[in-house]
Amino acid sequence: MSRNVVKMEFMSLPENVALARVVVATMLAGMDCTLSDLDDVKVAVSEAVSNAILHGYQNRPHGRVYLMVAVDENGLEIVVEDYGRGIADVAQAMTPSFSTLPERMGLGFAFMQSLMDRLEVDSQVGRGTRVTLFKMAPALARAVQ
Amino acid sequence: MSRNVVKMEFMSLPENVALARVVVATMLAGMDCTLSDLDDVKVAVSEAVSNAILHGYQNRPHGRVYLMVAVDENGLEIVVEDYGRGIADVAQAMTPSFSTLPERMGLGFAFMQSLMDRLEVDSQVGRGTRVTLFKMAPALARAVQ
Amino acid sequence: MVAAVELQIQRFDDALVVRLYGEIDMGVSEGLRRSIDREWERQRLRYLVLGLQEVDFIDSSGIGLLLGRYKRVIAQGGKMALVGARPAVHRILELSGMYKVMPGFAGEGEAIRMLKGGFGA
Amino acid sequence: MVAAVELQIQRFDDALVVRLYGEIDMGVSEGLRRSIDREWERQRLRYLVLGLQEVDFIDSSGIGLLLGRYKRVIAQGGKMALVGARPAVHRILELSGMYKVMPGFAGEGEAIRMLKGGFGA
Ligand SMILES: Nc1ncnc2c1ncn2[C@@H]1O[C@H](COP(=O)(O)OP(=O)(O)O)[C@@H](O)[C@H]1O
Ligand SMILES: Nc1ncnc2c1ncn2[C@@H]1O[C@H](COP(=O)(O)OP(=O)(O)O)[C@@H](O)[C@H]1O
Repeated sequence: MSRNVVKMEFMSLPENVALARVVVATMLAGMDCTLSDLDDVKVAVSEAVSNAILHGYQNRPHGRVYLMVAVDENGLEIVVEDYGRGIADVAQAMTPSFSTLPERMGLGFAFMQSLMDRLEVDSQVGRGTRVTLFKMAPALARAVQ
Repeated sequence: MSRNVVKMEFMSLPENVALARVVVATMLAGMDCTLSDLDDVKVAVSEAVSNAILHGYQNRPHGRVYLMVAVDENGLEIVVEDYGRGIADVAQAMTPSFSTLPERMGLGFAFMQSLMDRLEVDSQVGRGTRVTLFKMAPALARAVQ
Repeated sequence: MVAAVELQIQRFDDALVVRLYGEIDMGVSEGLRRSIDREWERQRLRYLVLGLQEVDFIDSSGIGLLLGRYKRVIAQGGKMALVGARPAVHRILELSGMYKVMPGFAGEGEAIRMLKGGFGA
Repeated sequence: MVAAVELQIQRFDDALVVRLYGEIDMGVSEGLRRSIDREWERQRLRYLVLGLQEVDFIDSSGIGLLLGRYKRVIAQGGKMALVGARPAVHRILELSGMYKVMPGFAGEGEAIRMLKGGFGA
């Protein structure tokens, strides 16, 4: 499977969560990728982009969200970045069911963690947040198991 | 209809032509847009991106293609840019059935011209090409007619 | 990115069946919340059955929508169930522990019968 | 971005019917060209009918694919027709003047009968 890299920048609008999913799904359509892997990745990217909009930019539409998707024979890497409010305590934020918003359930990071093979979060208060997600190519994943 | 702006950068790979279409189609799905308008725009963006890959970068995969899509109440603007070989004589290039490749038919610019409401081409030899496409929002288009 | 049909609503005796469509994420969940709550308040029934047969994606915003409706229904002494989740959606419902909170059934008829029969108290 | 089924091929006497699927652009046209030409050379028939019933997008790269096949078939003394283009595809075929070069029919049977009957000489 050949290498492809796509970078995107979009406004922090709720409808762009679906756009991010569509881009990742389209890029994966050419890959040797199970349907269930594809479903996993769609949820993970959805969570990361939703967080950038909802938490990073507190639902204001004029923030900029950056998405990078790279596929190659090793797998799929996704980076979601915002220049929003940032996270004070990343370890706490990543704890399942922790959320700073009363109506949310703190499932976002938990989903990213269980649906992807790697999750990294870099954040600085007042500067922004970068979430890196990685999913191994199915052939590699099979070899590892 | 609210404003949305998406910028993308991708490798000059043939499969990314479909990706560009999917992004534009997804952004238009929320718009008050006829199915036939959507089909027109998909063809136009497909031609512009194909040209960037095929002519701009002469089918080499390591070029970078830039796509900007902006929708608002006035309509849809699409900019496709490459930093490839450029066009010596833009007027000649835009003449229907003119092509510098024997197996091509010179239909690309003709399609963009007839399917969109505006087409602008800026190019410099050795620097690259920028194609700007515009389609009026249906409500405006109706008012004009 | 707004689907033409967002939901479909049908009443069976004291059960309100709401069928959802497409992809449930933060882009649509607020609109869905309003539509479902409006209908639930208007009809004032005992059972809420959410039909997920035509839902092909859900994420944590969608889970939040389901849980929010559940809390509301329960607070009013009602009961709620989920129906017909496809594999991709089912997996996320499992992962989120949603089935520990409310029951999931294969069909709407079965869901209504079970709720009425006292299941999911 | 490569669909599982790219084309389907069927022979009716001296006609080769090739049904295409999905979106025909520069990402897939080279692969389609090779498959169609391989089959056409192997079978060595008189008529080539391209079924576009399941094609939902075509651009100038796709038009190039059709015209290239047409030239090849004609050069060998054969005939070619297009079948079943949907509105979006039909529009692009019209715009490109493709129907001035080769005929387009609603159904495969009709296309084969017309070609055999001397149409599209
Ligand atoms: N991009 C971000 N910018 C700022 N804060 C974030 C970001 N992503 C996550 N957070 C913080 O981490 C917490 C946990 O996130 P998550 O697990 O996705 O749950 P939820 O979205 O339900 O709150 C959020 O409540 C928020 O405080
Ligand atoms: N992005 C580009 N970079 C360099 N040359 C281009 C570009 N786009 C178009 N051209 C030139 O303009 C000509 C006409 O383009 P077009 O009408 O799309 O027809 P075709 O792609 O069939 O050649 C091309 O043959 C090429 O020489």
